[in-house]
Amino acid sequence: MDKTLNSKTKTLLSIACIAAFLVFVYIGDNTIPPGSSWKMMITVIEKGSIFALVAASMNLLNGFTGLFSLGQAGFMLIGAYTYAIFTIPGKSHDAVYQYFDGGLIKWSIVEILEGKLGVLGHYIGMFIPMIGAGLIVALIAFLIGIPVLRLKSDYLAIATLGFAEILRAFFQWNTLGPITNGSNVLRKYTTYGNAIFPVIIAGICIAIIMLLINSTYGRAFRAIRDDEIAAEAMGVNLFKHKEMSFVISSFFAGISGALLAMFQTTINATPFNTVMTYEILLIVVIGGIGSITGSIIGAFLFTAASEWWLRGLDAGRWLGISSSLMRPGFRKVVFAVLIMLIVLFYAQGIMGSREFSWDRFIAWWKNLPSNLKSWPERHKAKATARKEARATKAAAKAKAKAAKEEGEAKKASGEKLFTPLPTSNEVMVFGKEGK
Amino acid sequence: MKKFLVLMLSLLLAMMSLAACGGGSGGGGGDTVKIGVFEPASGDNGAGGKQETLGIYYANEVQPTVEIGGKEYKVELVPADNESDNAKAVTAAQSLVSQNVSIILGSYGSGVSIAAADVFADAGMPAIGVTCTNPQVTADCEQYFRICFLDPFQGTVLANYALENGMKKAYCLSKLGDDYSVGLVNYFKEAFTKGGGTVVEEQFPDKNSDFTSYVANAKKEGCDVFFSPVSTEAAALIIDQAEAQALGMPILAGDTWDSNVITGAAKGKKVDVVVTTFYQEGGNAEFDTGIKEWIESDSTAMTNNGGNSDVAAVTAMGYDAYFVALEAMKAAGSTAPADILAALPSLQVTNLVCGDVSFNEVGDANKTEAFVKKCNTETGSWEFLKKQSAE
Amino acid sequence: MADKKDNREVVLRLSDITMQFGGVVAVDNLNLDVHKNEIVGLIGPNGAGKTTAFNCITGVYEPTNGAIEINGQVVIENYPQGKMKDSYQGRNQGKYTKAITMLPDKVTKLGVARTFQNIRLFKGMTVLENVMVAMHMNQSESVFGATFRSKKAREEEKAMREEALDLLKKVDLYENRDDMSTSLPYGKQRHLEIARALATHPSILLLDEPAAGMNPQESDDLMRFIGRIRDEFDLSILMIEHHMQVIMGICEHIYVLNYGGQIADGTPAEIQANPAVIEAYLGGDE
Amino acid sequence: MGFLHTWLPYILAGIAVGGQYALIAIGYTMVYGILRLINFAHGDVFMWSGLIMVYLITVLPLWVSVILVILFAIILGTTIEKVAYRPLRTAPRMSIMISAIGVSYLLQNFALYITGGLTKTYPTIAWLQKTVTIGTATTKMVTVITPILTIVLVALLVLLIQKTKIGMAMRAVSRDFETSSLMGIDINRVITVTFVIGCGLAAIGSVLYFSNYTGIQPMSGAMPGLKAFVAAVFGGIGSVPGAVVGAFVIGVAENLIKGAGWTTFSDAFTFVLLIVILMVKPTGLFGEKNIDKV
Repeated sequence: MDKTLNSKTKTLLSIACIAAFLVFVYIGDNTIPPGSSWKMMITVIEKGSIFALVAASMNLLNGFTGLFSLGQAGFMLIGAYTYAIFTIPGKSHDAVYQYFDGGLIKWSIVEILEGKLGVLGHYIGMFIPMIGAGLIVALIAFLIGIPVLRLKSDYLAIATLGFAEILRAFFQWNTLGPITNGSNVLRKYTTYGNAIFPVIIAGICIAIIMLLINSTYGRAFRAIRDDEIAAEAMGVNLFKHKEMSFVISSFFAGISGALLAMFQTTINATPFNTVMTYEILLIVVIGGIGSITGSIIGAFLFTAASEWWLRGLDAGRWLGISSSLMRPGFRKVVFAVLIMLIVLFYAQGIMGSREFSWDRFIAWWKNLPSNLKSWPERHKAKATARKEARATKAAAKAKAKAAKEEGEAKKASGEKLFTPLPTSNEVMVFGKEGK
Repeated sequence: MKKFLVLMLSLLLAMMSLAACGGGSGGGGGDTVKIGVFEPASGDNGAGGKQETLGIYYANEVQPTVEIGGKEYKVELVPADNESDNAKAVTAAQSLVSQNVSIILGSYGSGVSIAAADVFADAGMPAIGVTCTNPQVTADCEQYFRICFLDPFQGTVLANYALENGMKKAYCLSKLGDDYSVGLVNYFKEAFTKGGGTVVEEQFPDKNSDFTSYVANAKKEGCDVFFSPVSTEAAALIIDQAEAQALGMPILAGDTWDSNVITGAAKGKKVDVVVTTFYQEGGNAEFDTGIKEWIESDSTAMTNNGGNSDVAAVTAMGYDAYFVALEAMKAAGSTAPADILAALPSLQVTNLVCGDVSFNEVGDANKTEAFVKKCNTETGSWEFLKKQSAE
Repeated sequence: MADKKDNREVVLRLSDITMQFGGVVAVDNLNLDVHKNEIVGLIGPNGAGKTTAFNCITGVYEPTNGAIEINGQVVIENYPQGKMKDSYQGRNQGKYTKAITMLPDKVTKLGVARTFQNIRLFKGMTVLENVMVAMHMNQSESVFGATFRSKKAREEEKAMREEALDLLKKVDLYENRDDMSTSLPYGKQRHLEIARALATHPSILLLDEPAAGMNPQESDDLMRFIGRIRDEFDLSILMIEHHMQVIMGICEHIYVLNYGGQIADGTPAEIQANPAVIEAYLGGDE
Repeated sequence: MGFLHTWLPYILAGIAVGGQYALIAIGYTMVYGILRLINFAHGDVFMWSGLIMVYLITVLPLWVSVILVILFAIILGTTIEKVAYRPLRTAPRMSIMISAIGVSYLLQNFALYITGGLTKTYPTIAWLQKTVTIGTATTKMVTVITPILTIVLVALLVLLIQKTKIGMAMRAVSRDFETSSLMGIDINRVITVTFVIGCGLAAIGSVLYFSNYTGIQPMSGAMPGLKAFVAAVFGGIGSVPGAVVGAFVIGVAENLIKGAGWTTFSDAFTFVLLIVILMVKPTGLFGEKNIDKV
C-alpha cells in the first residue's frame, strides 16, 4: 500500500517477464531432450497458449458481452480445416487425399511463396492461411450471427451449439471429400518448428483482445453484458455490437483452430464436439468470467492438470500414493469434481472479473506473511461469525414458525388476520401539499 | 480465507508438478526398460484398446524380463490413454515420450496412431502398430512399424470372400469421422465393384445408437450382404437391430469385430456374422489356455475383456507386439530408442501366436493371408471358415 | 384533450397511444404533448401505466396503437385497423398505417434520454465508465481504429473523458469517478443515472421516479437539481413521480393516468382541484 | 400402398424413438418452464438410469429393478437440483447453466470411470424385445409399446397439472416465479416435484430406449438429451403436450431422413429444425409469449 510503482516501471516489468518467458520457452524447446519429463511442460505451454487464446475469445463473448455462446469448437474446426487445406504440400496430396484422387486443391500457399521468397515466404505462407482461417470463420460467424444473435441467453447457447454440430457433420460429408477429405484425417500440412510460435501468435492475439476490451467498443460490450436495456437506452446498437463481438471472437477462435491444427499435426472433425466447447467454457469459468488474465491462467492450469499432473491418477500411482481406485478414467472424475467445486464454491474463479496488476500482486506479496500469520485468528473470527449467523437464522426461523402457528390458531378461531390499511400514503402527501 | 485457499492451491499444484516430474525421471535408470503402451482406454475404441492392452500385459506377465547386451532388464509397461481422440492422442504420445520409454506399442485405431506419428518422428522414438490397419500410419513415418495387415489387403480379402460366395450387391455402413471404417469400406468398394458387384454406401453420425433405419435401408435396397466394419459398440447395436428386423443377409466385417462383444451380442440371435481377422483361436493352445487362466484369475482383466475370457484377435496381436518389441531390443543390444529403430527393419520374429513377423520397406508386416471366421450363434463363439488371400 | 395556450414548439407528442398485453390494457389511448423547455409530470396510482408509456416512447415496447413524434419526426406509428376494439382506437380511428417502430438506440440518437424506475446502472463499471458508455454512440472511429488506438481514437477518447468528467462535476460525482457504480449510495446512483442520460446529449429527458426513496430534504435538492439541468442543458423534461411535493413544485403541466386511461391534465393547481383525480387517489368509496 | 410398404419401417421406428424422446423432453420442458434453466444434466440422468439397470438386474428380479431404477433417477435428479442448482438460484443465469454443464461433465466422466469406457449391454426384457410383424415391417415389441405408454403417461401428467393442487402451484410458478413465492407457494417443493416427475419419466424412457438400442456408454445420454431438448423447444418450452408432439415429429423426421439416404445429416437436421423454429416462431408450437419487464 505504501508505494505503488509508476506506470513506466510496470510496463518494463511486464515486458521483461514476457521476454523472459519467451526465451525460456525457446531455449527449453531446443535443449530439453525428448525423453525428459520436462519436455511435457513445453507441450503443455504450447497447448495451453492455444487454449488460452480460444478461452480469451470465448471470454470476450461470454464474459464481456454477456452472450452465452457455445459454438467455439465449431469455429475452431473451420479455422483448423482452412489452415490445413491450404498448406498441404503438393506432393503429399495423393497420400493425404488417398480416397479422393489427391483432392481438389493441389497446391500449398506455403510452397508457392517459399518458391518465390525463400524462408520469408515460408512464414508469410503460414500467416496468410492462418489469417485467412480467421477471416473465413469471421465471415461464417457473421452469417450465423444474423439470425442467432436475436435470441435470448439460453436459446442462443443451444442454437450456437446446434450450428457447431451442423458444421461438424458438414465437414465430414463425403461429397465434400475432395476438399475436406471427408471422415479422414488431414495431415502433412506445414506446422511450426518451435514451441515459441504458438506462444507468440496467441500472445499477440490476446493482446489485441485486451486492447479491444479496453477501447470504447469494449466498454459498449460490457454495458450490454451488465444491462441490455440500459445499454440500448444509452444509444448502444445492440445487434451491431453483439454481431461485432461475435465476429471478432470467432475470428480469434479460427486463429486458435489453425494453431491447434499445427500443434496436432493431423486433424479430423470428430474431436471438435460439444465436449471441447464445454472444456473451453470450463477454462473460462476456472479463470474467472470477465478476466482475460484469468482465462490465460485457467488455460495453462487446465491443460497442465489434465495432460500432465493428473495423468498418474489413471496409471495407478500419483504423488506416491497407489490405490486400486486409480484406474483409467479416475483422472477425469477427480477433474470433474474439482470443476464442480469451483463452480459451486468459488464461482468467481481464480481472478474474478479483475485483471492481473503489478500493484495488487506486490501488495498481495507484501501482506502475505502477515496474512498467513493472522490466518488462524481470522479463521476463528469467521467461524464465530458463521456460528452467530446460524444462531440468528435459527432464532428467526423459530420466531417465524411461532408466528405462523399463532396465525393458524387465529385463523382457526375465526379472528381477522389483517387490519385494513389506508389505501395509499400518497394521499397524505397530496392532502398536505394541495391548497 | 480466499488468499489462503489460493496459496494452498498453488502449493498443491507446485507439489504435483514436482511429483509428476520426479516420478517420471526417477524410474528411468537402473535395470528396467520401459515400453510405452499407447492405447485407448476410453472413447469409441475403449473396448478394443483395453483388449489389446490385455495382450500386452499378459505378455509382460509371461516374460517380465529381457536380456539385452548380456544384461538382464526388468520390463516396465507405461500406459497412456489416448481417449480414442486425435486431439488427445498428441499429448498422450508426448507424455509417453517424456517418460523415457524405449519403444512404444499401439494403438488400436488408426486415427490416433496417425496423429501421434509426428510426435514419435520428432523424438526418434520407434513405435510398433499392433492393429492399426490404415496405410497412412506407416506410409510417411520412418519410426512407425506394424505387425498387422493393411486395409487395402483386408478390404480386398473381404470383397473376394463376398464375391466368391455369390454376393452381388453390398450395403456398406461406416461411421462419419472414423477413418478406420471409412477407409476399409473404400477399399472394399474398390475391390468389390472391380469384381462386378454394386455397392450402396451410407454413414452414420457420431453418438448414434439408432440403427433401425440403416438396417431397413439395406433391406429396402435388396442387398446381399451388410458390410459394416465399425467399432464394437455400434456392432452390438447393429446385430440387435438385424435380429429385430429379420435382416436376412450375412453381416460382414473386419478385424474389429473379432471380439467377444460380437459373439456375446449375436448369441441366440438369428444373424449371420462373418469377419476377417489376424488370429484364429485354438491356433496356439499354450497361449490360449495361459491367457484364459490369467484373465479368469484377475477380475479387472476380466472386466476389461468384456466379462468373459474369450480371446480377441487384438489381444493375441498385443501379445505378439510385446515380443516383437523385446526381440527388437535384443537385436539392437541396447535400450536406446535410436538403436532399436535401426534394428527394426531387418528384424525377423518367429514363434508368434499370429504368425511370423518381418517388415517390408515401408515398415509394414509381410502378411498374405487373413483368417475368415463365422459366428456360431448357438454357442456364442467363433468358427474358423477358411484362410483367404487377396488374390 | 390537450389544447393548451402554450405556443412553444412541441418536442414530444403522443397520439392515441394504447398498449395491450394480451387482454390487459396497460395504457389506454394516451395523448400527451411536451413543449420545449417544459417540465411535464406524469402521475397516477401504481399500475396506472406510466412506466409503460415511457417504454413506448423509448421504443422498448411497440405500442398496439398510436403514434409518437419526437422533434417533429414520427418514430412510432401503428394503426392496425380492425385488430383493435373500437374504444381503443382514439381520435385517429379509421386511419391505417403499417407499424413503424424505432429501436431504443435510434430513439436515443434522436435526443430522448431516460432514467429507470429501478436503477439500471452498469454494475461492472466505474462511475466514469458508466457515463462514457453513453457517449459511445457519438464516436466515429471504427472498431479497428479504436482497438489499435489510432490518433483519432485517442483524441476522441480523450475528449469523451474530459466531457464525462465535466459532467460528473456538474452532478457532484467527480470525487466518486473511479468508484464502482454499485458502491455509490442510493441517492448518488440516481444522480449518476441522470448524468449518464445527459451524456447522450438529449433534448428531451424522461425521468422515471427520480425521487423514489428520498426524504423531503433530498427531494427538495432533487427539485432544484432538475430545474438547474433543464436550464443548463436546454432540456424538455417528462417525469413520472409519486412525490407530490416534487411534482407540484416544478412541473408546469401534469397528466394523470388511472388504469391506463388518461383522466385529467392541466397545471398543478387545476389538477389539485380536479374531482376525478381526487377520486382516483382517494378511492371511490366517498 | 407402395409408399407405406416402403416407409412403414421408418415411420414405426420414428414413432418409437419419438415416444422415448418425449419422455425425456418432458423433464426438459417442465424444468425450463419453472426454473428457466436448460438442465444439461438431464440426458445424463437418463443415461445413468440405464446404467444402474444393468447393474441392478444382475442381483434383483426385473420388476424390483425397474422400480429401483425409477427411484434412483428421482433421487439423482433431485439431488442435482439441491446441490448444484438451488444454491445458485439467485446467481446470474449463466452461472446456473455452467453448473448444469459441469454436472453433466461429472456424470459422464463418472460413468466413464465406472464402466471403464466399455459399452454395457442392457438386460433383455423378453416381452419388450420380442419380434413382432406389423404389415410390412418387422420390429421389436417395444416399438409398439412405447407410443401407447407415452400417451398414457402424458395424459396422466396433464391431468395432474390441470386438476391437482400441486399442478396448480406448478402452473403458477411457471407463470411468475416471484409472485408465486409471495403468495405462499412453497417454491422448493414445486421444483422438487418437477424434478421428480421429469426424472421418473426419463427413467421409464430409459427402460424403453435401451431395450430398443441395447448399448449404454457414457455418452449415450447426450444425443437423445439434446434431441429431446430440441423437441421441447419445438413444441413450445413449458408445454407438456407441445414437447410430446415435438418429440414425435423429430423422431419420425429423422428416421425418414435416414431412409431417404441423407444419413450424414440425420443429427444435423435436428439442429436445423431447432434454428428454424427459433427464428420463425421462438415460442414454439404451443408456447406462450413472455414479456420482459423493464
